[in-house]
Amino acid sequence: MSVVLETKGLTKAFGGLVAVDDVSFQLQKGELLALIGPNGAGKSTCFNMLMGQLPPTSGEVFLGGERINGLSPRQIWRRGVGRTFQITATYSSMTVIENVQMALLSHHGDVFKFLPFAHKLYREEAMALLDMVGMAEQADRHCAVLAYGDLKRMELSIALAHDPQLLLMDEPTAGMAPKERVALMELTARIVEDRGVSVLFTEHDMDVVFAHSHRIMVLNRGALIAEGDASEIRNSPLVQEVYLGGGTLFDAEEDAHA
Amino acid sequence: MQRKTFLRAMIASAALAAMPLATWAQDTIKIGEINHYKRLAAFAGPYKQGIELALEETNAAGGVLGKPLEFIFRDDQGEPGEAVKIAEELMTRDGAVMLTGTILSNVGLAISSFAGEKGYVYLASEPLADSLVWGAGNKYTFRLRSSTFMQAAMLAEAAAKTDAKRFATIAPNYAYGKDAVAAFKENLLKLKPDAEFVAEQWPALFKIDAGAEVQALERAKPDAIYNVTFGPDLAKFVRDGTDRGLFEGRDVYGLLSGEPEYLDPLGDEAPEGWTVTGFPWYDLSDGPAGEFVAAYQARYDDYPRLGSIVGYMTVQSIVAALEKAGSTETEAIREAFEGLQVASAMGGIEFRAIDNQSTMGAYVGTTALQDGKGVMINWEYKDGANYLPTDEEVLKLRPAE
Amino acid sequence: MLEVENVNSFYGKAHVLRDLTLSVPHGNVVALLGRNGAGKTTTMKSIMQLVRPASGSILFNGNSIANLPPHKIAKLGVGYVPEERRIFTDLTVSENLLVGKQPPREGAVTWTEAMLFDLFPNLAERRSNRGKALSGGEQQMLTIARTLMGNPSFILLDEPSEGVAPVIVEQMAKVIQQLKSEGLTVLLSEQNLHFAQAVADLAVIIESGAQVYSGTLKELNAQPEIRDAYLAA
Amino acid sequence: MEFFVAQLLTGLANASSLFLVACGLSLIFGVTRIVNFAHGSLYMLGAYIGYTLMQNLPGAVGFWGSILLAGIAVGIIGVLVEVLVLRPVYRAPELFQLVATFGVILVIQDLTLIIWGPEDLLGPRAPGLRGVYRIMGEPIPKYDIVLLVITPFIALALWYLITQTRVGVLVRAATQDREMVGALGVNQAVLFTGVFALGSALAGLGGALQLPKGGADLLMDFHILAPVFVVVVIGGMGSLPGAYLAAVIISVLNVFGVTYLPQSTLVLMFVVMVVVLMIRPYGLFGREEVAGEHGQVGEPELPIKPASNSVRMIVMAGLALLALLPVFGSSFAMVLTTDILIFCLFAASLHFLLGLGGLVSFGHAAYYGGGAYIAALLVTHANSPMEIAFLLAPLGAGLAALAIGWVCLRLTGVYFAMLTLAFAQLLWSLVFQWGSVTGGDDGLVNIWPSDWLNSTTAYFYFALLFSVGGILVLRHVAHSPFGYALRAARDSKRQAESTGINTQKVQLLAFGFAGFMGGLAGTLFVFSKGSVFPNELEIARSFDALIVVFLGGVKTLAGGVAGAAFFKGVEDLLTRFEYWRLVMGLLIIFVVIVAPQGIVGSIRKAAIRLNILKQGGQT
Repeated sequence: MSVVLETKGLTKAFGGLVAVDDVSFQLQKGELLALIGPNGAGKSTCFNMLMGQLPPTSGEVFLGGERINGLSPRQIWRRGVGRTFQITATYSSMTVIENVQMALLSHHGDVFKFLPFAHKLYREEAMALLDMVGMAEQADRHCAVLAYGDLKRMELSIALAHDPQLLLMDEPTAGMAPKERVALMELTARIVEDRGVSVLFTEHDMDVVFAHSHRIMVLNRGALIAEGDASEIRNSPLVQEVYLGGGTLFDAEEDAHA
Repeated sequence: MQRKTFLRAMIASAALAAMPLATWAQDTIKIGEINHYKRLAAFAGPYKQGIELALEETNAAGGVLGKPLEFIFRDDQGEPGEAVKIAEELMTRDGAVMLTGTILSNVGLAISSFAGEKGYVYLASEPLADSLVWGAGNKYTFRLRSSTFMQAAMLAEAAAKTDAKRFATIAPNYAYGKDAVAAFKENLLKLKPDAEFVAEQWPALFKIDAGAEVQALERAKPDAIYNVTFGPDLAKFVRDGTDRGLFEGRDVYGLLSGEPEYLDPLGDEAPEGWTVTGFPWYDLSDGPAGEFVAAYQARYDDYPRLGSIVGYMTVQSIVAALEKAGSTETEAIREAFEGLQVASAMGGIEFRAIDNQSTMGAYVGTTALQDGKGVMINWEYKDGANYLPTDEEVLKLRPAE
Repeated sequence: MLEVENVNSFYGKAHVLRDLTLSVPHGNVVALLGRNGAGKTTTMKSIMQLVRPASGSILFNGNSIANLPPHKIAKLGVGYVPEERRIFTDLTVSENLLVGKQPPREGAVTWTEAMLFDLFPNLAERRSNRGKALSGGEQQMLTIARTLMGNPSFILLDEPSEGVAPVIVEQMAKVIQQLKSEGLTVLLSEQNLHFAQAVADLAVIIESGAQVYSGTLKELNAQPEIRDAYLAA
Repeated sequence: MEFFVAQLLTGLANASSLFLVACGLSLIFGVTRIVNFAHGSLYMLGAYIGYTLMQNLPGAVGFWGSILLAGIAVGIIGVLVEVLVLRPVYRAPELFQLVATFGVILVIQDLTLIIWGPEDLLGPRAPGLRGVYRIMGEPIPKYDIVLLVITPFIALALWYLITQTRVGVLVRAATQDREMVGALGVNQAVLFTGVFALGSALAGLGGALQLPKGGADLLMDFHILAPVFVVVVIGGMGSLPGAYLAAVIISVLNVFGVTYLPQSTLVLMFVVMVVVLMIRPYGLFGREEVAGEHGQVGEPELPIKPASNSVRMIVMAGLALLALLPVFGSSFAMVLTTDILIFCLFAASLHFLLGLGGLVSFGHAAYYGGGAYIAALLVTHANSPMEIAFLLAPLGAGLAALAIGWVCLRLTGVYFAMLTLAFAQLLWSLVFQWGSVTGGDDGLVNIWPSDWLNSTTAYFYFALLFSVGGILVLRHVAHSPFGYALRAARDSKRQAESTGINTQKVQLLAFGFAGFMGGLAGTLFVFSKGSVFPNELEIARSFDALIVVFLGGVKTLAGGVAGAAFFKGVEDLLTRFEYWRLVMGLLIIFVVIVAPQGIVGSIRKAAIRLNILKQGGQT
């Protein structure tokens, strides 16, 4: 297995507050890696540094062996990183397929064209992507009227538009019903398998985390405090104390959704 | 306004806009009058009353060329672009034979340029800008009122007679203000080459910061001050200047400051001892001017402002031109205006053939307080003909045709 | 205590609540369950009149509250804890509480700042911090505390566990149990069935804006087919 | 030193009214999110009402009582405005309310004229405060001293109210999330009305307090507007200490400017504003505007589609009819239509920015007037033929837009809007004051087309070709990848940036493109009128375009053009009547209230409701 994403000593300080403290990890090709931790632990800051929204105070990020810190989100995206947002970010004035077409237009370098009709370009490619997430039938609906779960799936298809090698998903199932969460993560897992994409995601729903991640990292007060598979994490007293609690509020059995 | 009338008018004008060239029965001679009736109501109101008074008199006496004279008054909101549109409408749809009006110089210049291009006669009644008949002049544009240059020259003449050496100026920071200062300087230095200009203040028009301006002028310690501010700016300047003692022991020259339009709002705070151009209607009882004042007061139960007499003289000039032309054809009217002699309310004036400027003069006097109101005393009527540049200079100023 | 009958609500052109009927008995915690987009948040907002129902009746303690402005409903003793927290980030914790403050109400606990700081000890240390300096869990606590300052007899709690760490969710469950023991009635919308089971007595399931199940949580647990049918994706 | 102190005191005294008016505006904006353009009108009313009261109430008690009563009276007028005009439109799309406040300006202008007449009124002196105090030997008017002593107390009282009382806490909470405040049991309608009343009363107080230093006239409303906006923006929208500090800075700077740079009087404050916003994008004490945080996003826009064949046929038929105008219409009908067409292009270019880009430019006249001036300058100074001027002027306007956009696009929301306004004002002041080149307010005249075009009919066809052509190009670009990217940047900058779209570049280019089209409209204008004056660059011109775009419907492709045609036509009719502003103002308010989505948007909505139009797409 090859390493897709690697961070070394990633640190971010805001004034005197160290939001992310010396975080180092590796993500293998085809791996689904979960990043969990209490609110304010630094998960979003970490994500923003990986995606280029924030420059790290120190430390490095490597994508496929190349250093990418200091690059803008656009440049990182061009190198094959897709992302989805905790709160969906969609073009609410467009149809579903136009949302995907927009990403394809950018991917093919057509943004600054004035002559063609945009809605005619890359329609088939967009349709194939929507089909993959089961949204083909809704392609021509106005995306503002979609149910939240459908928006999330649409966002996933946008993130896949440039055939990325790495997907960063910030709370991909937030705001979804339990079974929808399972369906979305199953879909994600299938895509990981089919396309060999690697996924790093944050999540609060422990059912989702334990059922779908290959590996789990726990962040607390900016620092990684644990790393391992589901049972290692579940049984770590430290993780229980700072994050999981008594375990009464998620499925206790390991095979709940397996 | 009644709703029905309003609706009917809307429908009517909508229908009109689409109608082919209007072919009204020409039973009156129509003059298109464009002005800023709303934006400058305090000035345009008396002006319009002056026109209406003259019209009534003219038509009572049988009209012009055997037909009644009629003015079509249109408001341009002070927008030059709008004025040009209205000018076209007046000439092509409403059947006006010539155009007149405007107080603001920029609107006057816009109409003038348009009139020159389209070949419409335009009598600029009130705008003061010098360039109207010189730098931007054309053969279709005539001006009645004595321009900035002429009035500034009259004050410069008065200033040259004193011992004052150090002069300070304050003028609104726009074309009129700049012209007025330049003309004063030019004329003063001609008469008194050792005069010095120690401070020039340029408050933004109607946004004067009077306290600061007065402080800045005081700091320059001038012997005399030349003031071009008017309207609310003048009021603030006078008030702050009086409070802070700026005018004590100094000669002050005020362009237009003696016009009732500007002096009256000051009430008992009107400055005393300023040398100004203005309109001392209260002292006018003899001659054509006296007749005008009497007729105006009888007609309106109000006293005339300077605008009133300008409006009155506008009609007088147009009537004279039409009669001389003997026709309402544009070229005939234009030719009639060139060198036209008018026996006006201010006496005989002439529209000079060389630059289309009339020789209308101005009253120059000293301000004083009488019964809690500012008035002009010791005034004198100065004939505009004596304050115009020579023919040679005019030819240099005017674009070749 | 609360009776919602045949309520229809629209969001823009979308028909969200369809003849929705549900009731919340006095002193109970009722869990409002349903998949995402089923209309849970719209139900909460319709009760609060933040979304104006097109038809139907909403009775609170026997009086109609449909068509009252939100502030009058709040004054009747209905507290609303919105889904997205919506604390005033520029105000300090104390000031946030002050916004929620209402005069004492008969038959309800009269909360003071001190009592709330006892209930949420984390907030006490941060009383003069601005809202934006709080962590997600603290913000969630603050929304609840702020609503309690109005001395409500009834609270609408919209998905309090969403996006919050499991430890905090556990704390929240304890708080709700405590509030219930003090006589407060709660309508709780939830996605997290575990959480609902930990705190609620009764459950109402809605689907496409209409009620499809109503009963105790125990009964619901005994009917996995209903759970799977309506809480599945 | 003495002189310095005297100037400082003068500046502080001048800051008084400015601060009162500005903090009223700031309060209102903070809570209601309404950019109240009518605030200057309330200030003017304060002056007029105060004047009338002072005429009737004698003595010092009467004088100060009059000022207080004027404030209260204007506060009550504010309540009327809020309840009758603004309350019905709080739910309308963002910034739509400002159009309603513009209607209020027009109504108040005419009502004031009807009640008080056209004469300027000289403010009465404060009893017992005539004359000066000598401070370090320099004379300072007594009233100035009183003002500069009173103002900090008023500022402190307001500060206490806002920071230390529950009402203040509620106001600040409502600034952030008014719906939530309502849900917590606070009657937000009362809170809004109260804040509006307080803000209005402060404006009225400001108007009455300045009476002894000036008076009341009909131009006061617009004259105070620009400095007040500058103060509020520099201080930070919604911040009281900011408003005070900024009012002092601007006033004191102005006093020193008068002494050391006497010609700078118009430009100075805008330069200060640009500099402050470059360094602190949200003003000295402002906080960042987060889009959508106030629950005011409005309904999402519908997807767009190119016009269907039937619509194209209708448009073609309409154009053919227009092309036949010289056959059946009068010469004036052509002139009027030319005016309307040019204005439509101007509005369409703004609509492109505003509608598709979500970039609210308050200073679009900069490019329209800029284009007109570039053409006129080329003709006047370079003797260039019309054809060359026609080519270069829009390009120049486009370049100017690129430069201005490059600076402004660092900001967002209201601050962006205000910075565009500041640049337009800078350009205006430059043109106004650089008389030797631009002719100042005497403008540039004799800018006529070449002979082959110099007839009403020929120019009509020329304007028809270029304005309709420009509008069609704008529309086509909306459907192109670039237009889509522009909408993408508006809908979700986050998503666009993380899918490789350089939103900054897209928006900048859109700014330049809209500037180019605005410049084209301006160029068409200057050759149709033969002259250009600084008023083509004024705030009022920018607002003209802004208003028709909003009234036409921001969220519809046809909104800009339809609004422009409708209102330019109505204006031509209305200006024939004496109190046309009153009628126009009421018409604007009426449209805002009954058609909150704009004319086109509301017609479309009605059509959808009546099933004439299929839902889900717009053409």
